[in-house]
Amino acid sequence: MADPLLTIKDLRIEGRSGDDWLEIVKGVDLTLNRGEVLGLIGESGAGKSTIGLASMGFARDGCRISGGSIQFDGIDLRKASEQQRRELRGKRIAYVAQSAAASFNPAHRLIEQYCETPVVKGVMPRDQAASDAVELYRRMRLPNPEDIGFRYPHQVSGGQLQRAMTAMAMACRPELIIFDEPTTALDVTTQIEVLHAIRDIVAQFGTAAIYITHDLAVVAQMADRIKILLRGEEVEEAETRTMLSSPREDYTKSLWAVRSFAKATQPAPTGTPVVSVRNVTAGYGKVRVLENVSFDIHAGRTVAVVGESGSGKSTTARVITGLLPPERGEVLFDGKPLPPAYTARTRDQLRQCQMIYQMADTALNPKLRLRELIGRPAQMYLGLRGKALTNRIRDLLDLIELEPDKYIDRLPSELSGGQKQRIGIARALAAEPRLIICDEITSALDQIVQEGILRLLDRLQSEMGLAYMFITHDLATVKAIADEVVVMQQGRVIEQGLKDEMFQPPHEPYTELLLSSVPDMDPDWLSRLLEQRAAAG
Amino acid sequence: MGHVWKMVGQRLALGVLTLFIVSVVIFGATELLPGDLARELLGQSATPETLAALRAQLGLDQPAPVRYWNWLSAFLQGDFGVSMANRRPISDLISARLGNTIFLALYAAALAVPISLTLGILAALWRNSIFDRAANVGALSAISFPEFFVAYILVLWLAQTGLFPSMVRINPTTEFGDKLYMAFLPALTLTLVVTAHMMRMTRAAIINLLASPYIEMARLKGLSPMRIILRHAVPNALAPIINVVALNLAYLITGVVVVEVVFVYPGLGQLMVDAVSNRDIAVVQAVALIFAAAYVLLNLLADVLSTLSNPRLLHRR
Amino acid sequence: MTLILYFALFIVVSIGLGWGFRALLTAVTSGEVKRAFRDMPISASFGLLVILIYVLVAFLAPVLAPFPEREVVGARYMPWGAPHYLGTDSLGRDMLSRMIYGARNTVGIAFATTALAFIVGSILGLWAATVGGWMDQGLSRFVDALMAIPALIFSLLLLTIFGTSVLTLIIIIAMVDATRVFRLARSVAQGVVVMDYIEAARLRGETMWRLITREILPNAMAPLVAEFGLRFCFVFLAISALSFLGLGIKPPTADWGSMVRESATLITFGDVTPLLPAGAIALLTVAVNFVVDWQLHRASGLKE
Amino acid sequence: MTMKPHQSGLTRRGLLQGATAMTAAGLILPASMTAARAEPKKGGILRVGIGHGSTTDGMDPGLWDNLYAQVFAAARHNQLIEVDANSQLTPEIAESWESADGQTWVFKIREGVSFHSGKPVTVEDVIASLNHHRGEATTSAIKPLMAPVTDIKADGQNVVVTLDAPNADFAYIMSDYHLAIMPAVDGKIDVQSTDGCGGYVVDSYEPGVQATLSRNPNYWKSDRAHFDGLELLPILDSAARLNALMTGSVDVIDQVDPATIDMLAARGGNRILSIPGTAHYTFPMDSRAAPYNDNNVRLALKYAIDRQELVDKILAGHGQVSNDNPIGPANRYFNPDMEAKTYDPDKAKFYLKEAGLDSLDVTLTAADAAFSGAVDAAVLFSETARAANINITVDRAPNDGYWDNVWMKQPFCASYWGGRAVEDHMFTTAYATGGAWNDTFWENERFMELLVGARSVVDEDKRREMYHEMQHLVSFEGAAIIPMYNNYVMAVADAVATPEKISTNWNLDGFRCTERWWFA
Repeated sequence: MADPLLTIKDLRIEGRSGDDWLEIVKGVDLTLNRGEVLGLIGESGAGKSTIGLASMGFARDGCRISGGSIQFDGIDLRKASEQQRRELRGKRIAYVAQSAAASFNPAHRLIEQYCETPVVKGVMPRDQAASDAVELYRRMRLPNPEDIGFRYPHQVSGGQLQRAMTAMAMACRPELIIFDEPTTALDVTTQIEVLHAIRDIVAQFGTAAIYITHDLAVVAQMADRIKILLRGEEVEEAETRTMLSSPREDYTKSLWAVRSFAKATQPAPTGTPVVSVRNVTAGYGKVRVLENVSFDIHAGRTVAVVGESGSGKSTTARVITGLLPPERGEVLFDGKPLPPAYTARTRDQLRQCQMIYQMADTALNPKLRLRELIGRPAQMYLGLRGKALTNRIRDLLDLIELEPDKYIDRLPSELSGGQKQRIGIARALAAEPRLIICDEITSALDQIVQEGILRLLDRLQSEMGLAYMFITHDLATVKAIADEVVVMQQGRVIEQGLKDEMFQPPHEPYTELLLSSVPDMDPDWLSRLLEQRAAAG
Repeated sequence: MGHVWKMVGQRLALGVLTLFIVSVVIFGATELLPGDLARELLGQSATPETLAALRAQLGLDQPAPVRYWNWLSAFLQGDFGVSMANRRPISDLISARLGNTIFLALYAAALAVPISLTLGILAALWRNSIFDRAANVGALSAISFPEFFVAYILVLWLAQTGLFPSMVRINPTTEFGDKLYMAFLPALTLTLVVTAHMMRMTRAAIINLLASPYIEMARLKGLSPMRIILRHAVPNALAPIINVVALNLAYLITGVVVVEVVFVYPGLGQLMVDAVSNRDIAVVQAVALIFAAAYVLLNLLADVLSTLSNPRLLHRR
Repeated sequence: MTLILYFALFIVVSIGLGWGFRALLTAVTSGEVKRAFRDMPISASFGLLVILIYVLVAFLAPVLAPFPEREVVGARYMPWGAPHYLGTDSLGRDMLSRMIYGARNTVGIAFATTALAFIVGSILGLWAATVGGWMDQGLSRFVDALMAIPALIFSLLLLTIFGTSVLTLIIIIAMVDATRVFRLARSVAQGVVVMDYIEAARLRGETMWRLITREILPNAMAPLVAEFGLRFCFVFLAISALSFLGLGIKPPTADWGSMVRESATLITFGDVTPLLPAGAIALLTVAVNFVVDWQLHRASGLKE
Repeated sequence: MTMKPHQSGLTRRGLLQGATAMTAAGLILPASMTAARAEPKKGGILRVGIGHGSTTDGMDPGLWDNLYAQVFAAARHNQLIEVDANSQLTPEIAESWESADGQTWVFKIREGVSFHSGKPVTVEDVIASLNHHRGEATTSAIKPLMAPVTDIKADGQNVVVTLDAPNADFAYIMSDYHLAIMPAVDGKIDVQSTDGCGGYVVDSYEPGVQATLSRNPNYWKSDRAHFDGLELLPILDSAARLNALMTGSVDVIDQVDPATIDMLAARGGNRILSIPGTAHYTFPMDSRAAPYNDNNVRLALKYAIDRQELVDKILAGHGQVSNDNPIGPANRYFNPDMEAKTYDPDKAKFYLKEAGLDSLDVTLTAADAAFSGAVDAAVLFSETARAANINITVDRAPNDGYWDNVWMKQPFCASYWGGRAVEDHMFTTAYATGGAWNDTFWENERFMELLVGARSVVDEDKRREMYHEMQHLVSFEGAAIIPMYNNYVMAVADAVATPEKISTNWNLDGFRCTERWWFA
């Protein structure tokens, strides 16, 4: 084989934290041959995106490449001038960002943005670039390839944008593309199409790629080799199949084991449900969002509400909490109807039902310390003051496995993502509720952290007999924690029942689609699925 | 485009409401002013008989709501009325001055907008450079002096040396070139006053966007910094820039009394102040409504332009 | 030529003072504060120093001023020199003492006005954003209408109606200015009230007052503080503009705006007397703006 | 901006007989012309920057109330009678006048005078112009002056005016600037018209902006109105007025800021005209209200003011100290022998003690609308008074509405009088019991006795004696503090030539700078 396309040796990158520079990439080596796809895997903070950008000779603001060498096709990117590096970018090395919706400039049409690089770099004139774009859009299986380029980014769906961005990256036929978590922000069903398109186009042009993700199952479909990173250091690197079948390091093994947690199956519930949603129809103004939704949640049980974005999961939660009074139908609590608007509910009714939000960052007032964040519900609902209050706060911190002495006077900004989500749990617990609504609370977290949170919730449920309503789009999470499942689509409940029943065929077609779209840790899963679907459709 | 027209329609309706509130507020305020027009016209020589006669002649003897209603109904029929003080049609009084005011505002804007946008864009491009800091400090200093003081300094430097006239004598027949020459000092004064605000806003609006993923994308596409700013940042920063320009344009139309006084410029601000001190309520109302209308329309224009500049709002899905 | 020389000298001295003051601040502080000061640009340091000096002068005016505020101590327009280091004004009062007392009056009144405008404007703005609905709409439309009336002319009208005592001056300018604060506070709060933690607090059953003071206000504080600085400058300039039009602070109270106005005609003859109070106004507004700039920069969290 | 109206000031000479005055004028005029620096030359456009004038200025002669309106009116109109630079009555549209009994006055209207429109000036025009200011419905400011007129009728080329009682001073009134002669249609004048029979024809007028006029080619006075044209500009800001003169944008400005007079003079290219007149600044006290109802308190205040300092600082020396005397040194019966009241805190304290007081707290309301520098003057007053245990709080009122809300409403305030050339006029207007503008509400029997008596006394010495005593009464028992007489201070470009004698009666040469001055 010829010389490798990209050779990175002992790469060190520092990031500024206040006045100090901290090393965030600590001596990583990387070699990539032409036409090869390398998967970079790690939790957030592992430095995978930073390495990806560094292979373009680029460091984000607040970061600097402090050591090592980056050789791209014989050019030392660290020694090259900014002018030279700029010349390479876009033309010979391209980049596909995590969120295409945010990375396309909202002010210009897709095709304008496609043509920009080839025209500015002098690769081809605009006319040619435009017809080339249509061709690539077609190959990426975008609908209406002739017209879609004339749309603005906001007029195109996320999955299509991600494909359009891949097409844009291909515009100059680069030798190397960096894919930085291109499907993380997408629904599972959309993810399939994008993965399919990316895999095909990379193969067609023989482009080398670095594929960055935290999702093992995804990388298994895409990469020839996988490199695992932890806190800026390499854990191990191997061929994909080798890595999946026989990981060497403990850390790798623990990653593989994340998906093993599953709640024990419980028998069907009896008695009066804690919350009973009865024939609820609701909407915003004239837009109907929920149509005749009914389900029950019993004490000590978890009901997972599953569906894609826009299916009405969160709206259901808003109806239960009283933020959105329903047009028709009602919500019963312990068999008694709740006032539709939260403003009309008594303080005790408010206390009984607590909520944990998806984004802990926006759910915790950034200006308040944990003492007040957690203590406030206890103070309000239970009338605790002074010493008693402090003790209660400390107990709650113990409960969520944070050392009280260390954390009680911190601000949310001084916590990690998982810790913030634990504070959200503690705040809900402080009210001593009967029901906790968890709205996508793990979707922003890494898998290992996710598992910790799920185990915590499970433990609390068995200790306190709490009822959970668990909103999620991640079926793995459903498998892990749910007792019962409610599947929603376009504001309607299309299927509901016990978890075990739900995961057994036969399914409603939509449930089937959802279930089959969840990637498996099998390198052949995608190919097989596509074959099956082709055969079926 | 349909929803843009709908927005324009809604905003115009709101604007009419705003104007109505303004007219009530101004009328109420003028009612509270001590003394009335008759008193002002007769001054010290007022006797009860002459006052009563003049009040009857001017219609000031009617109760306030009746006068407001009379004024409003005439106004709605397009009749601004006549100045109570000198019996001239208010439309005549205002039209020439409105032209002057708009001329000065546009003149100052024509100087200030290109300067401040250029400076703002360059400051964003070379952020934290000496240029950026000097432009910032210079702009801050310019807005830190009282307007009349800036005006006097300019007169000292540029008028007493004979370069430009210290007072503006223009009328409808003045040649355009002469107008530009005569009104240079007031326009320059106003330019100094408004440039800082627009420049800083332009810079801030652009810099705000520099952390966006699409700017990083542009950098990763290997584009030059200038192209990134002009092609990728500016189009998205247009809404706040347009808004600050509109705000300053509104200021240039409505807030320049002091400059008008210093340069003896026959604009609407001076007319309004005169009318207030003479209790010429019809004129006060008319000018206040013109000011309010200018404010409303400029804000509306800014919103429409922002919408047009933003594909998300212009082209709905 | 000499003017440019003096200007350059002034810049150099300012930079030196700013640098020295920053060094002093970093020397006497520690921890987080020290770090904040160390990262402070020289312009902000200079601004802080100037503000500090003004505040000191304002508080210590009776101690610092060599002559009483309003006493006639000599002939009119005496030249600079001992004992009247800045000469005398048109009535023969000591210019230096008037400048010193002017700091107290002008800064004090501007500060009181801005503070009042902020209290009224931000409470109403936060409240409107929090309650929403027709009350918010009604209040906002009314404020919009008031904002459509040019501020200077509106103040002029109101001052003519209610007279020009210091109290009415403060109240009127504060009310006119409060409309601008209202708009800002409302729009900032609208960004905050959509946050999940506000929803959580509402669902918890918090009262409106606590919602505003504990949950919203702390998160709306940064832009409001920055705006406070800018508003302070505008109020300052508005008062001097009103003084120029003859409706500002009443004599014989020493106030810089009126002092500029009284001696403004002298500038025509290149006399520096009006430069002193005008310079004092400008220096303070520049200083405040520098500090605001720094704070805004810090709040925006931009690393560059 | 309201100005207090003034009545015209005239000397008593030649009151009953216009012919005498005419002779006198005939004698004096050539003398004054020879005294001038040069023979007047024709030509040039005179640009006058005036510190008054606003957009809302009206055209109705009954409502002319500021210097701009007055100068503009004088440029385009004539009255029946003119007051010349020596304060003598001079025939204008009235060729001559006479009255046998002081009750019936006959004015002979000059023939061959025409309006700008070409229409000859007729007796009917004169009658309509006078009638505009009298009657029930008139809104004219001089309605009270015209009130005694019971009838005006034509008699050939004469206008016969009948009064309800004899008044030897009636001819003065006909020189009032309000009484412009304007063309009549159906017995009424058109108040919106700018047509007159004066020296200049109005080309354009934009209120508050400018008026342009060109010389009336048919002007009946051949030795007047020398300029080809006029531009009258209201420039309210005093710095702007100065700049306009210094940058050559205007040729004449009025009301030069006292602070800048010396510097302006030193700068060259222009000269200052400082004309002592009868105008004076006053601080009237309400003599009915405590504590001002005690003459000792009034005297204490009068001795607590430093008049010379006020002249030096407020007028920059362009004026004279007044001894609380509304009659100026220019007046014929001026009393120069009164004991001068100099600043004397001890004397003030003495009078306070006489009033049974140790100290005094009063509020003095002032605004620059009263007179330029009134607030500063009040501040200075308060400073000097402190040494006499008198604490004066200065309350600055808004300029707007000052004459409505402060003057004759607040017990102690600032005011000014344009002065009257005729002593009787001055006293009757502002000091007579029950007078409409008696701003001190002062009532003094002896004073009234002298005032009424003097009107019919013919003997000069006797009259002088009576007027001297009246002045003494006003000065030492009256309730007005009159610290100074102010000059009219104007500045003109060097190119502008003025006659040797400039009228002390009104600003800008009796409003007639446009008619009397020329370009050298």
